[in-house]
Amino acid sequence: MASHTTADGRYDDPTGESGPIIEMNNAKVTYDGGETFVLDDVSLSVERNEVVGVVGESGSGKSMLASAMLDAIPDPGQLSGEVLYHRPDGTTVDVLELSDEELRQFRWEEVAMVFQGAMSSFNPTMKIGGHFEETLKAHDARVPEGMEFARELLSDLYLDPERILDSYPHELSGGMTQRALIALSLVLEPDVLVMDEPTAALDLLMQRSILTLLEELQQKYDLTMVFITHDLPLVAALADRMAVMYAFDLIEVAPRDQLIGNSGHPYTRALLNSTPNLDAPLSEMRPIEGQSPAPVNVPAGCSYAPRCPLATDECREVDPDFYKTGDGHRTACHRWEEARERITLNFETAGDGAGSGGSEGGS
Amino acid sequence: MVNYYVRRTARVFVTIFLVASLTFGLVRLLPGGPFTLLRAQLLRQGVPADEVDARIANLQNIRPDEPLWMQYIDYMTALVQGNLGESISLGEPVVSVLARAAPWTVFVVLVSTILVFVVGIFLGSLQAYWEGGRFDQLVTGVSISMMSLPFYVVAVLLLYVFAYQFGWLPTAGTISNSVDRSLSVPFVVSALKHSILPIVSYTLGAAGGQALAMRGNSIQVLGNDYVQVARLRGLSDGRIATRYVARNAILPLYTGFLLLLGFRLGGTVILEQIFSYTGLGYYMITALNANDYPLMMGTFLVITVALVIGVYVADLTYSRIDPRISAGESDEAY
Amino acid sequence: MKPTETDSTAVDWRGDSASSPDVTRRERLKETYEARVRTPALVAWADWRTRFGLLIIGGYVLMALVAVLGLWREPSTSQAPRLLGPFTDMSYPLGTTQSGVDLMALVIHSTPTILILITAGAVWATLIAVIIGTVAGYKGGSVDRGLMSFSDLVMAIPGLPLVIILAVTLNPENPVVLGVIINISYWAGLGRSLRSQVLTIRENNYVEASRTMGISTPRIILKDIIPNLMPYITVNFVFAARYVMFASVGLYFLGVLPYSTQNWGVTLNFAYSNGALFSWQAAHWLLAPMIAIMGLSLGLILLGQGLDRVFNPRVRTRMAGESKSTVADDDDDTVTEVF
Amino acid sequence: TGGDDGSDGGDGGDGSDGGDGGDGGSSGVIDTALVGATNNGVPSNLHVNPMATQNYDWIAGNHIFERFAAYNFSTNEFELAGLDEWSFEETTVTLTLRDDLAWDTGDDVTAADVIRQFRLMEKTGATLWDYVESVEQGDDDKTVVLNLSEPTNPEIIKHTLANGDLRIHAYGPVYEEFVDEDASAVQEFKWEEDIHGNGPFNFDEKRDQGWTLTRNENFHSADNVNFTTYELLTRTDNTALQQGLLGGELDVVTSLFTPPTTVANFPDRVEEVQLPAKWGYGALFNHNDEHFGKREVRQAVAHVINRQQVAENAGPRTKDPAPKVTGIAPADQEMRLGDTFDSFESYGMDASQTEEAASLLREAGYSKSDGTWRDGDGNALGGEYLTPAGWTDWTTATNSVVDQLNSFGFDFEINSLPIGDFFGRYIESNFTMGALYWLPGGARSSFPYFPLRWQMKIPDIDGGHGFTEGEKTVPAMDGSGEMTIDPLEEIKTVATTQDEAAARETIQRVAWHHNQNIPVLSLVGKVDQSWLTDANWDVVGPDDPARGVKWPSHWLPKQGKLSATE
Amino acid sequence: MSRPDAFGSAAPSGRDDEPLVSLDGVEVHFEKEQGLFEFFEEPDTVRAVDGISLDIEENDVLALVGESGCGKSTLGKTTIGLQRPTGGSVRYRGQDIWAAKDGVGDVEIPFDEIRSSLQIIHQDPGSSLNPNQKIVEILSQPIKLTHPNVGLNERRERIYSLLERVGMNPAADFADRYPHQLSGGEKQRVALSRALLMNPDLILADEAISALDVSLRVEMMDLMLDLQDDFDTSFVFISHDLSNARYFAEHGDGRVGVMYLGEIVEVGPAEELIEDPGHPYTNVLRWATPNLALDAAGAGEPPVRKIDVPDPVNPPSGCRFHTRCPEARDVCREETPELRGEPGGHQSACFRNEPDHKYWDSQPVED
Ligand SMILES: Nc1ncnc2c1ncn2[C@@H]1O[C@H](COP(=O)(O)OP(=O)(O)OP(=O)(O)O)[C@@H](O)[C@H]1O
Ligand SMILES: Nc1ncnc2c1ncn2[C@@H]1O[C@H](COP(=O)(O)OP(=O)(O)OP(=O)(O)O)[C@@H](O)[C@H]1O
Ligand SMILES: [Mg+2]
Ligand SMILES: [Mg+2]
Ligand code: NI
Repeated sequence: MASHTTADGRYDDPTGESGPIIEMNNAKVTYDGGETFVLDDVSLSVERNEVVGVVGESGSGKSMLASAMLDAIPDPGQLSGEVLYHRPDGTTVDVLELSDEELRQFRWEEVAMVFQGAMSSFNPTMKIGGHFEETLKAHDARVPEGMEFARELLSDLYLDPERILDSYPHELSGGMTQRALIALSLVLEPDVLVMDEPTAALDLLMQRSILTLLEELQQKYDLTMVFITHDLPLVAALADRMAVMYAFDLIEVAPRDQLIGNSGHPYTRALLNSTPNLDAPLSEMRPIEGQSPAPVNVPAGCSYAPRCPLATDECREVDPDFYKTGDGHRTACHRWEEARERITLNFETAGDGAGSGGSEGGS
Repeated sequence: MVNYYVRRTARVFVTIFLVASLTFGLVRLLPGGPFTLLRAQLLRQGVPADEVDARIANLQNIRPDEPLWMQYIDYMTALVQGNLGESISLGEPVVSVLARAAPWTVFVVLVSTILVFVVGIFLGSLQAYWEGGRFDQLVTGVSISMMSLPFYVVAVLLLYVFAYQFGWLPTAGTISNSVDRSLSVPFVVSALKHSILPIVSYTLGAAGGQALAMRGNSIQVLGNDYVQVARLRGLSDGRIATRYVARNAILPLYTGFLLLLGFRLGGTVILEQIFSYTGLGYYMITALNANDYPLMMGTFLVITVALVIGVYVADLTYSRIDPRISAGESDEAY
Repeated sequence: MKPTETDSTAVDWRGDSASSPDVTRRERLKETYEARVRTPALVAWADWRTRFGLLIIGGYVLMALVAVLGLWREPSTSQAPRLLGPFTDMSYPLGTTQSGVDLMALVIHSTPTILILITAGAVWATLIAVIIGTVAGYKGGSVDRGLMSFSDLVMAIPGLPLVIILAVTLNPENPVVLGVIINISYWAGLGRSLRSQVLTIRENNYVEASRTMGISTPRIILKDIIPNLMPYITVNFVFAARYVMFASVGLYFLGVLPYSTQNWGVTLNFAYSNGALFSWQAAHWLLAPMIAIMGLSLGLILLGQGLDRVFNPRVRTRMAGESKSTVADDDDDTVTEVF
Repeated sequence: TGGDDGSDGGDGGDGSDGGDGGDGGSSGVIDTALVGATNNGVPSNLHVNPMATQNYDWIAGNHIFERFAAYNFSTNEFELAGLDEWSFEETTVTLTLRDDLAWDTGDDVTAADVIRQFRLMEKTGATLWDYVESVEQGDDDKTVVLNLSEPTNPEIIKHTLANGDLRIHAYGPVYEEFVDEDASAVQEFKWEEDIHGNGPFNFDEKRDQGWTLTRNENFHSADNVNFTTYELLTRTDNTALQQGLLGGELDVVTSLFTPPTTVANFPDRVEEVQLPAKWGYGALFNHNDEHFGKREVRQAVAHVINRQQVAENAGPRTKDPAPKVTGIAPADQEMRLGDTFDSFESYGMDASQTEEAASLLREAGYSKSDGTWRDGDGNALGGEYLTPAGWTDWTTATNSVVDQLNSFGFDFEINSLPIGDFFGRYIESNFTMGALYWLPGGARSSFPYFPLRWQMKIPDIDGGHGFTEGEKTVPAMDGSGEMTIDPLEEIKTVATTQDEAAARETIQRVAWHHNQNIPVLSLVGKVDQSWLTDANWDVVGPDDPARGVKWPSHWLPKQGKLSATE
Repeated sequence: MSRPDAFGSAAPSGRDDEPLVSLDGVEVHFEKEQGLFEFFEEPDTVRAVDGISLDIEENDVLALVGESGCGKSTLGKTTIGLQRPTGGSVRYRGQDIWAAKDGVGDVEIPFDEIRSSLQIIHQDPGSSLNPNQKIVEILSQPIKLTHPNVGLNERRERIYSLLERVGMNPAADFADRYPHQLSGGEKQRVALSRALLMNPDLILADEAISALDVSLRVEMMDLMLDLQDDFDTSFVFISHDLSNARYFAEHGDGRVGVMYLGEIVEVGPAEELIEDPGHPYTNVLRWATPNLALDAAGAGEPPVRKIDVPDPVNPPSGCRFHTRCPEARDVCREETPELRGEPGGHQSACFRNEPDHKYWDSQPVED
């Protein structure tokens, strides 16, 4: 794949500021001495102050993508490629080139990350408050001010700051811990927050509530957010732009409405169709057949080809590059046009209706 | 939390009570009667058999004619009053013998156990840190070899080399003869010198075991999310190693403390014999050889009490290092 | 609406009638062999620790066989020149003692007893621990409280002193009884930690599923719970065995345990008190039993270190080459021993 | 030959003269300590009341208290110590204390002190009172007269008085109060404070690690002692003591078994003094046992055992096989048995006489099947063979004995028991066979009256071996026909006879009975090893007869024959 | 009543007119562990299920929704006789389950039969299969229990055909695997097969699809519904996702029940309940259910006053939802609304459904 840093149609940032804050170019993660690719030549740029939602099924490499942004691939993984971070002052660093100490500073101060397992992200033998303090100390921040800010963050997240800070992780419910972790990730006022399935362990109501809170936080603190989940509808509410991962690579990147209403990749469309939806006619929900490939034997050609109803020989042989399929909309499918036509979406879209909305008899 | 403490404290007493009852039962189980050796001695001295019998009846504070429950009550009342009977072979209240002996045992066990933990934790963490490296392999090898040597073999060898061959350290006893038994510098120095070999031989193998355990735990902890998050948060390696990895890897070891303490207190029976270290274990064997049952039961009881108290302290402090502590009791299930 | 096709099934899975025997007894045997013998053996063999451990212990079993089959002379006083050095006369390879006993014979003929002893002790300790731990953990409630109070009590009794008292009381000579006595209270700690693991295991839904199917409690414990504990149980079995050996040899060495035939501990004691520590002439007398003890315990430790993998189905399938699952290898050493 | 009164007394005088002569050279007292060690136990648990049942530290006592007399194993004669003279008439014995025998307070040791002691000994049932009827003061306050109940063999009285454990100790201020009390009072008394003696050393203090004794200036031969301190350390086991000698930490060890390999490693400065123990490893039968109660079986056992081999296995340098199986100490046998020695059955001292044993067993109705001897009902001949745990050389001997017996076809299994249980089983007669010393030990044992009688009664185990009193029939001594003898009654006459020849013959007859009937099987005699060092000490040469008194480390210093080098 | 049972086991006895399972005032209270010295304190009680009455008919579907910890699983397990209720009764075809278990009274249906008639599929496919057993072994278990006489080969035969039936082809290959060699969806199918092999009347699907990938969920639900049709099995389907509940209830011709803090606050046919929620909490669930319809996306403020659920140890007085209910008024603090509406139809427990309730005169709750 060619480099997409400039070729990508740049998404018009709604907040006015422009220019990417993180650019990931040809990121590759390998394990087993290069035998297994768990991130296969991924390129993605994140604009300042936008929310990018990354979706994909379990094991598709979402967490790897998130870790790659902070150069924090779990051992013994090997990350190659380029991760550029554009500071607000205009300078640019390649995260992968940073020294250990620079990296230590970079992480959490500029880009912070929230994991799925909030419970397991806290040291069970340390109070929540301790986590805040040590983080502040580690980054030479002034503790009293920092803690003041932490309290503010916690209140923003509908938590009682004093009680939370004085609790051990196990004394809090899952939702509280998750929110505390979000507060912790923001305590150094980073510019970018990468969230790897931060709400997957919570129940829906809590997930949605937290998402609402995140939205407020994002606006209040001018955050750039990368939000990773396998739950497409969940992130749809928050994201400005969405990216779909399949088999260790991005297959479609588009503004949220575009992606939902007018996606070009058969996988995205199938995913949308299989999503339970309160408003969709029940008869239209259907599963995606087949299984996604394991990292050791990714098929040649388009990795979705084995499951794709539209697959042709070309698909099976040539790995599709991104096609520009709309304004800021890229799709890695040779047959994206056909897909829009032949795979109908089973719900009413309120978007621009670029897709063929009608519901013809499916397969 | 208060309740937990109260409950835990109550359990100490219940346990001691039960063990005391057990010793009562055991005294009655022991064969040959407690006075055979004394009898043999008296007879050898030419005391006529009748008189021997009369004398022994005199000495015997157990009154075998009473119903068992009366004996039991007598025994328990005496116990509560701190009376463990009179040692047959030493002709001295058991309590005073034990009062002399117990501090030495406690000292050796405590110091060596602490060392076991400190050394084990230190080595184990380093091993985990350099997992798979030279150091790790070396220490693992050494640990395994140390573990396969029984401590008494180590003791005999150390004794041979350092006390007998080089004469650097004393061969026996708790303190040297020329030192006053009062807290003074020479006393402490002498006590330390005498305890080095017992402590070292009692530490080496067990420390190897603890190091391996610590290594395993640390590796496990290193795989936890919170360690990775801590790294991302930019914490220093030192802090992660101590506050995150070590702290959490120690927890399982701490639970094992209870078992360890039991085994170690018990093991002094052998250890003290080798070094003629006049602690509880030493007297236990002395009593055993002399069929001195009151002393034997006394040492047994005191070792048990030491263990119970040790575990008690460990349990109470455990809640300090592991905030998640719960009484650990399960709900009615199936 | 039925999106899944339904009519492709040839055999009615609910019917009583269908039968087409395509699994023969032989195949089944073979399969059992594969699953229960070959694969575990392969897994075990793949780890150098297990390999060495097994080799060493195999050596001891061989020695025991030699003793039992009478392939080496019985140890007896005056059967050879006194205090012969090792390897000087190859009919007495390890040399002889002060009273002219062939040390090789002593070492060899002590082996069966010590093996029986440690097996008995280890079996006893693990069996009781497994029973008490699993029942307490699985049943919970008052059963649990009762059993755990009991094991707490037992844990509060220092092992060796109790052993000494019991040994004097019962004067056991049968190695099985002696092994059991030495480990009379060893199970308590093991039982407790097994219980806490059972508490987690029983939360697994498949346990509940088994319950829902009406499977009996013993069977659930046997099939659903114990297999998960196997790595831990084996490791501790090995450690329990080592403890029996150390304790018994130690007590024999002290001269506390009654004995009738010579064994390593008694030999060690004789050698020690006959000045073998001080003279090169007699050093082999001390070294022979020492090395025998160390070798066996080394074998046991290595085995214990390596064995836990045998029971991990993930490792097992990987070794059997059936799948290429990419699960991370979790071969953390769990060492929970003390003595 | 057996000493008579006169010569003994003379020897005693000579001995002390010699001591006086020896001290001519010593002028200054050197501030140094003679370091000895024991494995008797921890001093804080011990005391110095020799009359107590338990925990009397005899080694400390030996230094603190002077004895009446001593038996010299090199000369086989008595030497006087605290006594100036002893004389024996028909029914009286007169003891004269040394004029200069004094307590360490400076006060004289008087007849009253000795009488007090004898009175207390009467209470506690000491052996002396088996012969003595009353005790009174003699002509002056240094003479004591013992009135005997009947004429008694002086040899017996001498041995009783020269017994190493008998010390002049009844210090008035301490012991007076016990005179009017029950025996148990003095037997339970632990003398730990206000200790005063009359021996070469004073009690200074005792601790866990040892005793400290200091030179007693008031000792009668204080001039012989030229060093200030005697340290008596504690060690748990023989190994530690041996190491003490090896490493130069210890100057003397009173008595310590040391295997030959270790002896070979001792440096030159360490000197071994070998003394007969008159004690040794034997085998005890339960005469109440169905099988071992039979004389043939006991004899068969005696035939099977190769005593020489047992001795060599258990300790080649320190064990002597008994030439004949009888109740007389190995070294004394030839002398005591005289011409009859050769007619005694040896049962094969250095051989397993399996032929004889087999035919004896067959005679007694046993037969061998599956390699094991069995009775008519098929029960194997054997059982448990008791041995005391922790007595290592004994365990080795037991191993040898049991190996020999089993390879002949007995079926024995060793059962090692803690000492208490071990004796317990004997006292309760709950055993088949086992190890037990076959001589009571001590100098007394050199006079056959004691061991021969002892073997039939064995007070140590309350006669638990079940040897019955009364007449026994054994083959006649001259080899033709049988003879009937009541051995217990006969041996008693030795005590009362003054006729040496009669005593001699009686001893031979009883010894013959023992040889034939085997109340206890004598196997090996032990040699006591006592240790001296000469690096910092002047010690008399090996030829000096003074080394023949037990124990050299106790006896030599006060003779001036072990002194600090200047 | 007799359903076709090709296994030939005796048709369940019991009266025909009785519902399959009926719950009457069921309460499940968990008491927290009592210490030695806590006699004098009131024990802490978690009121996991508090007074629920419910009937489940033959071939019925009940989809339970609600927040985490509201007692769905506990209610479900009580329904299938896995959890002993602390109050009220659970009946299987008229036979009190726990009476049968304890052997009290007239036991018409033996407990063993009840036990095998009520089965479960769990949420977590990972933990619902014994990792040490191969799939065949896992699936042999129920056949051995229900049909002890069936031979080894026939057992395999049946297992294979069922595996194929649930879409695991080739069956023989899958049967020989260990659970960790299966994907989540496949594991869940095995769990379903295991339940089916017991030939149950009712299957509790406790969040049986929540852990699956979105794309698999529909497939799994379809499979279950399919089998329900085939074998007349009733389902209690637990989910926290209203849209899944809707899908399942609608297809299975059943009801959706909404639970809040141990109580059922609304129950009724899916479509009705979603279109016209009778309880504010149902509204909240609706809001929380992700929706791709873009106008609904980013729906803004949640319709609750507080995010966090109250402590089930001390549930709020009156209407339990009043602490979070945006519509709550003072009266809600004191009075407890009852479940109203036609039984078997759409019922809900909120004062707002009663036009002349004093609620309407009450003051809105102030925080
Ligand atoms: N240490 C490792 N060694 C080898 N492969 C790994 C390792 N860690 C993860 N993988 C593989 O990398 C792939 C991507 O993993 P990743 O965690 O990014 O998936 P994900 O999309 O985050 O899935 P989920 O939704 O389950 O979190 C998976 O197929 C996984 O098996
Ligand atoms: N065995 C138990 N002992 C004590 N409390 C319990 C037990 N089981 C459940 N609870 C409590 O009962 C309440 C209801 O639990 P339940 O598992 O039924 O909730 P749920 O609705 O299934 O939640 P989720 O959606 O998280 O599965 C919870 O507060 C829980 O903590
Ligand atoms: Mg992930
Ligand atoms: Mg649940
Ligand atoms: Ni490209």
